[in-house]
Amino acid sequence: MITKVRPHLSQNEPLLFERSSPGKHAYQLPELDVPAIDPRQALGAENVRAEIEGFPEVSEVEAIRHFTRLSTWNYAIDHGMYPLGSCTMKYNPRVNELVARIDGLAWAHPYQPETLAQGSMEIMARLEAALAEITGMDAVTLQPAAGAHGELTGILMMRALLEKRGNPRKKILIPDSAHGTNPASAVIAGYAVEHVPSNPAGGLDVGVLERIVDSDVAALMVTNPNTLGVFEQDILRVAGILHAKGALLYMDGANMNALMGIARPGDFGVDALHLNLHKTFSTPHGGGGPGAGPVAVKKELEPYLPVPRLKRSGKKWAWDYKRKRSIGRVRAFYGNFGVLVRALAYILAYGGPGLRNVTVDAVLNANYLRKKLEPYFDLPYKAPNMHEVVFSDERQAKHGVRTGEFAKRLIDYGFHPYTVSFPLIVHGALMIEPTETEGKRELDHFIEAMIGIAHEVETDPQTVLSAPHGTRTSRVDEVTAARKPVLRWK
Amino acid sequence: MITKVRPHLSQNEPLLFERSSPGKHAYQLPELDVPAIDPRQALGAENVRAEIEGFPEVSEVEAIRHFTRLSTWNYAIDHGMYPLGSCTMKYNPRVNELVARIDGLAWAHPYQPETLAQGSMEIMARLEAALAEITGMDAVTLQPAAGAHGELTGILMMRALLEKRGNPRKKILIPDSAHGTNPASAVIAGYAVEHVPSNPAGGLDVGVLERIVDSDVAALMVTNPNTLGVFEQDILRVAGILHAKGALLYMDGANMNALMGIARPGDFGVDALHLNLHKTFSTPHGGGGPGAGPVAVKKELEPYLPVPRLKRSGKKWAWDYKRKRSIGRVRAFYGNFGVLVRALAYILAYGGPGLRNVTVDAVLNANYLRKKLEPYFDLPYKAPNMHEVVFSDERQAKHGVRTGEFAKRLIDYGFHPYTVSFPLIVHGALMIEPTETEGKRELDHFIEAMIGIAHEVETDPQTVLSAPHGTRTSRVDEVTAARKPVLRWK
Amino acid sequence: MLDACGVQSAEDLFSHLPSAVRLTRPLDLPAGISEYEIVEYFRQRAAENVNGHASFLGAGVYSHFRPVLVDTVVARGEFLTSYTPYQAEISQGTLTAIFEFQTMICQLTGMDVANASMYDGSTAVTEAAMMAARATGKGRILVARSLHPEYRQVLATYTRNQGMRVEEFGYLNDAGLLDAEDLEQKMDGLTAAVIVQSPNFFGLIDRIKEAADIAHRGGALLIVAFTESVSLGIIEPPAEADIVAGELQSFAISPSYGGPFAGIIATREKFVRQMPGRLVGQTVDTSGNRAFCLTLATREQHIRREKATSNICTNQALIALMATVFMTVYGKRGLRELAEQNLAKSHYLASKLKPRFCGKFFNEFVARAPGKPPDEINRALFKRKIIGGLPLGRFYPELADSMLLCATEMSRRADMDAVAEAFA
Amino acid sequence: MLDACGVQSAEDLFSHLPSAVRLTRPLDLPAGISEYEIVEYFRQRAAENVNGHASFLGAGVYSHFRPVLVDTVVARGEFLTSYTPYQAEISQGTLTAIFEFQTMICQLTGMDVANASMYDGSTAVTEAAMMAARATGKGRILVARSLHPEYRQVLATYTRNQGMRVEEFGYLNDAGLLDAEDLEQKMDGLTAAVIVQSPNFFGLIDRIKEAADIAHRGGALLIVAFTESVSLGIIEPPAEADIVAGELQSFAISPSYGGPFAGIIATREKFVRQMPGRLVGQTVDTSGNRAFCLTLATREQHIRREKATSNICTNQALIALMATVFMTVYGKRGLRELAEQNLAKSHYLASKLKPRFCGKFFNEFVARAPGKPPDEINRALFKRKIIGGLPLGRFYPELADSMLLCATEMSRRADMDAVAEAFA
Ligand SMILES: Cc1ncc(COP(=O)(O)O)c(C=O)c1O
Ligand SMILES: Cc1ncc(COP(=O)(O)O)c(C=O)c1O
Repeated sequence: MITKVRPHLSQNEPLLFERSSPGKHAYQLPELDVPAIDPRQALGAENVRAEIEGFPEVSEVEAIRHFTRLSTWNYAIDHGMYPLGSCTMKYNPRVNELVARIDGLAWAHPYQPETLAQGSMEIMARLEAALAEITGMDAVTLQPAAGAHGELTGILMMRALLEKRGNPRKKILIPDSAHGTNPASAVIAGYAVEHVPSNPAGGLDVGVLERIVDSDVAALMVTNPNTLGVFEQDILRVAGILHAKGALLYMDGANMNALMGIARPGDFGVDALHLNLHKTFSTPHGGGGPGAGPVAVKKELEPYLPVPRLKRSGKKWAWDYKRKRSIGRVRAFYGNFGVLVRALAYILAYGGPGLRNVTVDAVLNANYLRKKLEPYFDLPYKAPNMHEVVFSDERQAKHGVRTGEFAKRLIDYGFHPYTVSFPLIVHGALMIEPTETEGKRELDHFIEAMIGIAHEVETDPQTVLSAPHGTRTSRVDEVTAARKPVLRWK
Repeated sequence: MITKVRPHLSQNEPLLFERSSPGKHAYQLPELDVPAIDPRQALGAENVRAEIEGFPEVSEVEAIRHFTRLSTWNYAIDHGMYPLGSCTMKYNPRVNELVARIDGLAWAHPYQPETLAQGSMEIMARLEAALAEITGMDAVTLQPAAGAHGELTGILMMRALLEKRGNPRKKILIPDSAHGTNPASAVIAGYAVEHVPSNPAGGLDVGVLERIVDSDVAALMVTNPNTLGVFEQDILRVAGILHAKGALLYMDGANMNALMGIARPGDFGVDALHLNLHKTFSTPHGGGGPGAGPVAVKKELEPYLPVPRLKRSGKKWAWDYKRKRSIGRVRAFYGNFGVLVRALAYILAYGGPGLRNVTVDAVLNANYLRKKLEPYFDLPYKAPNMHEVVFSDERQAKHGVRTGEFAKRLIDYGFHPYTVSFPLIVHGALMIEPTETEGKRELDHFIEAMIGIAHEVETDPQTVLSAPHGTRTSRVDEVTAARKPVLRWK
Repeated sequence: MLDACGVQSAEDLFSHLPSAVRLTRPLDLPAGISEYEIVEYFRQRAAENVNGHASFLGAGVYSHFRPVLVDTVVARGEFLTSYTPYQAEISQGTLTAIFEFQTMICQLTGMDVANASMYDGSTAVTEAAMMAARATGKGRILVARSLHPEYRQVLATYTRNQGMRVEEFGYLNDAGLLDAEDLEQKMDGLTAAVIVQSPNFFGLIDRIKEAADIAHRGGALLIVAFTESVSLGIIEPPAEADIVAGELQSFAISPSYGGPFAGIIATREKFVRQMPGRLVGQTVDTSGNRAFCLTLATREQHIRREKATSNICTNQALIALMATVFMTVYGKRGLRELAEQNLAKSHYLASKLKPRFCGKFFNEFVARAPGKPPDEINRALFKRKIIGGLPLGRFYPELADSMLLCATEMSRRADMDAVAEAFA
Repeated sequence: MLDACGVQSAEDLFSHLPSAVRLTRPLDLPAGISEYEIVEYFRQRAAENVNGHASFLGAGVYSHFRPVLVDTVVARGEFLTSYTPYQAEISQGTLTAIFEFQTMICQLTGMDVANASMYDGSTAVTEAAMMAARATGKGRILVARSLHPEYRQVLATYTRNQGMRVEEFGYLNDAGLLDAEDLEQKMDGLTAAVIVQSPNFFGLIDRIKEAADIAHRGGALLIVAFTESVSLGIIEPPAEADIVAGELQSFAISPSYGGPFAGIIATREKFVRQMPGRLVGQTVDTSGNRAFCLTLATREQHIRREKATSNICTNQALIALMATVFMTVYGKRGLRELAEQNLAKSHYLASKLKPRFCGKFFNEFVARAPGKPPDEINRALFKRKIIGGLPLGRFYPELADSMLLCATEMSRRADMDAVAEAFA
């Protein structure tokens, strides 16, 4: 029985372009306090455009209704559990939104003189220090805009270090369970990618690793806990193997929510890692971004960090651009500052003990789900799990229901689905990450839903296969979308 | 065919008390910077309460989800047209919300010294002046918190004036089409109420009035345009009749949206009127309030305005408490200041010409609806209408469908219903006020819906009678609610 | 649209108005300005107010932290831009929240029922008096001088023409609590209600039980008023009251120069049909699902007109929602802790001054400095970016040498020390 | 829950971790603080920045009015707290808005397709260069020195290890526009793309047509970059470009010390499969209703991994939504009027100074005052609560005597007059 949701009316809404009527507008500008000027004269007639064909023309109330109506078609963390594995969909505290909008911060121009930006710089310095402490690393750059951006930054630094040592080497090792950004980032840094098969327990195969790490290997990119939610037990040996061969250990820190206050990458041999502030540190996903992907490194890599670096000069902060060995910039200005503000607010709110509790609760929640769901779903890897758990659809597939279809039925039960079909090493994966945000009640609802659907799969697979039934938009035809792409309104 | 809405899933949510678990909380206080103190000692043990039984205990994410989920069960202006007659449900500009929250305004304490509150006082002075100009009156008090509160204030002032003239008199005349607050307010001011029947055109019957106005009559409370949306054509004669007999003319200004820049109560004989800033001047209704009900008066009534009054003293504003003839206070402090800020913001945004356009558009919209709907609905009063139009359900009633049921079916078509069963002089009223906010597209949708339902009434009345069908909550049993009142959770 | 209306121009829609009533000139108001200019205008006005000072003003309006969630919730268009929930099927959000609000007010006050809000504390107390008059069929009201002075003024304005008589009784010069003897003496069989505030205007926990005894013995109802709702987190609820009426501004409502706030009336079950204002009740829908709706509307003006229990229509719904969110965020434990912090702060401050009265107080108290008039102290404080207390001479000539000081969880120790210095 | 997990305490859930990796001390971070203290902390930091000054800084980050609706929309939890819209059936709000965004970017730029956002303008331009390299199978990039210097730095960082070669071509000393001769000379058959910014870093409308001619003749693509998106309201879109890449910060995104902003890439239909980043496409659901979903994912890293067109995953969706709301609020007429106001302001300011270059400019231009170094001028302005322009010596040694000044609709005449005085 579905007890978590009921159908209710939601407003339809055409596209802005369909809603437009000539002459409508939602803006008013102050009167000009200087003489108006003829654009054709100022710019040259050939440089002045005709009106923007098709651009919207709506009133203010039409605009607010348009976006309000659209918004009601979305599911969100504010509606309920969002158990997307690997995405760490936790609650986004609203005070963070408030502080990021304080005038003196929101209106700070990146080129205002350093003496006039000390508050912003202090915020960044404090965040750098906090992240260094949490990860056990020596230095942090806040410049990267997201996790993938951080990966690239990290690998570029490693390359620079290896170059400095005489040879950038040729390849990056990446476990077959890794996120797609890892290989994609490695390639931009000029490396070939070699995939490393996982061992039967789902972890790094140290034996294999020992064999393949040679002087061509620049680094291994490991995710820890890995994408099965399993802590890499042999991580110290792994680091040892790499370091012995002059290679480096990069960690994808997307799963840092499992480790805060428990274990620090800097203490288990990691040379560089990125964090996803939009996962572990609660900054909102916003329908896909923005995020921030700071990179924390060991001392040896510090000279290679992107410019500029924060530097203490007397009692003031300054930007240091004169860093010969730096890999350069990975983006304009200093990073997604507004996101950094939110992440620091989160760290301040929880503090050291609080962050550890976050991790403990996240791991407890994931283990609770695992225990409750294990009787109903195939668990291909049985190692103790940390913050997430990955089942396979093996049992359900026997009834013709695959993970993707099962996921759609979860929508009818009032939940956002788990992550589907990732990691690739699990055939038909159901990757579930509850985060610490969820209380027992919401978890129990979720368990009920999962079990309920598992039962439906056996008794009434058709209902599951044709889900969702309760949404204003039924199953979306993604195949047609890709075959005949319509990417804009015309 | 219903084209405006589609069903979509909405989250269920228990009451806070059902959601609570011991120990959960969503707050954190700063650490005390003074010694803690034993309450039993400070207050006496007998004055210290036991824990608040049943009070909520939820986490921050549970709190935000609770209210977010609840909110999704509401219809709102931000979702679509809200054609409640007499309520003037217009768009609430969001800049008004922003300015009302500016720290220096939002944190101003009513007792902070006048020299430290000049900004707040200037805002009030400017609003008073603007409302005086819009209404054509001589002085304005901003103290009343809502329309009914303004009515009481106005009638109390009239009483004080009449007392001063020697006789407060006994009764207030109120047309049978008037809003319920009018008689209720008159009674608190110590008057008997005499209802005046409307003439067949729905207006004031001057003949009757001439007959019944005598030296017992303190005032007439007229709504203009009246609740049929009809301008009182004889208003000047009406004022003349009253004034000739030493009585006064009070106007319920709830329908001022029909008159801005077109006609001013001060110019047609009104001695006092209230305005509903939450109607004409766009401050949000917020699910029932807050509002503000300023009262504008002619010079003669000015001495009776509530204390304190704004007074210019040198270059500063001051509060004048020494007004012998004042009726006193009608509430603590100076009024719903935050609402006043929003109303002034609205007036500044539109300016003189803009407010007139508001009225013209509001009247045009109402006339458009009337013309389009007249073929399908009985229009008991045919006089030209201003900002709203009132049909009766006579034709639909023949098929067993009354206005209240018809209204419920509108919900299925994606609209908030019109005002049901008011004014009382129309049997089975459908009172429709579109306001200037609505564009032709939304109006046409509404017309389509009304006609569609009118058709259903003839072909399939059962569907109408059992509406709404698309909402998460079907028809609510109001009878049981009143018969066995359950007014709190236990 | 003009075509459909059969007119050439929208102006024609006004052609039926008598020309004598028409405004023949434009309104004398400047042209509209842009959003940016509006914000600038109000920013400038805000700058003309005091900004960034510490303040020890209370006296009915208190400075408390406002949890961010409060504005987050009320900013949602679904709450902000909806009307009174007459159409229950598309208003369950508002209705459910009000039902929760009513419940929490009952839990806080110890009453059986609470309404959906009144304009503010002053009108709530006044309407409570009118309600008592209806319930008892009597017209005399005995009100404590330690009820907020502006509340007493409102009571006077409202009751003046309703055949009601309001008389005041005093407070004890030493304790600041109600003068039971004076009350006892003034009590008579025509008295509909006794009104007492607790904590009273001087911040003191007043003698509710004694007032109740006296009132009830005389056949009158006891109305207990409050202006500082945070006190309900720690102070024994007025179980002996027949009606509780008060102000919720302390529950996350910004001072906003005096409004909008939210008043409430709570009472015993037996008086529910005498209550003013809206009530939400629980019921079911046709599918049997729990649902809520406005109820007992036969008390209200839109049904009963001149026989209604009150003229109130628009109330303070959104403010009540803010209070609801506040109560939810703090919850059982938090409201207590908040009250305890207020207690600690005010007692820290008081320990450095000389409270004028010996009664027990919550977060406000009266103080004086021999030889230093309140205005002088406040002037000295203002130089240190502090707004002092409220000089009481304005409301109580006999206390012209005193001021009312309030300390809340927002008061900083350093500022309190500065106040102590100014008094020294 | 512990019981269900078969553990005594949650700590046991970590007992399988090798003890050598365990952190055996608490994190060296202070205990958590309250919401109120958090707000205070950031208020204090904000106060350490400059506040309330007029500013003539542009150079890639512009001060424009931010319509209130923008924050109203993005504050809605439904947009703020949702993930990437992979599950289309419960993400139609985000998907529809992105589809509208893509459309408006196409309308503005004159391109056929636009993606759902890149990190910022600098990475968008860089990814455009990589995209051109893929599309042409060549590795050389010719970039104008008048492209934002920090964008050029990012381009250098990204391309260094991909077998790409970046070379710069100059600008004309008098006009400030691209030096077509220099470009022509450097052009060769190995060149994948020519990158030109317009308005260029000096604020000048650059010679897109000439650049296109040269690029296309050499078999290279033309990438047109922009940093000031408001200019698109009035300036002829770069129809000759093969790829347009830029920054939308001007569309209601606060400067926020440099981010988060939103970059975009728009291009011709034929290059769509080479595009980086997410794309939303139109389709239908099983009931035949129009619906939207993420599409052409085979370009992306989660499907193609090391063969993807980019490593980008998380993008700047909410910022793109802000830009979408901005474009909706201003609309066809408003964006034009806004651009005209910028034009009027910058030309008013320029009329009082001596622009260094003779090219046509939008809302920025380079100026110098003989004998007065930029820093001296800025120091004088700061005394008048004005932040002057960006001294250019840092990026262009040959322009060490000049600064880049930006005037927008927010610039007040009086402040511009003050700048003129400081230059005089
Ligand atoms: C394990 C892992 N690595 C890397 C990433 C990429 O991070 P981002 O999306 O911030 O670029 C993700 C995000 O989904 C992830 O889950
Ligand atoms: C005609 C009329 N008069 C008076 C009122 C009462 O105003 P308020 O609700 O602001 O007290 C209303 C409000 O509904 C009304 O429509």
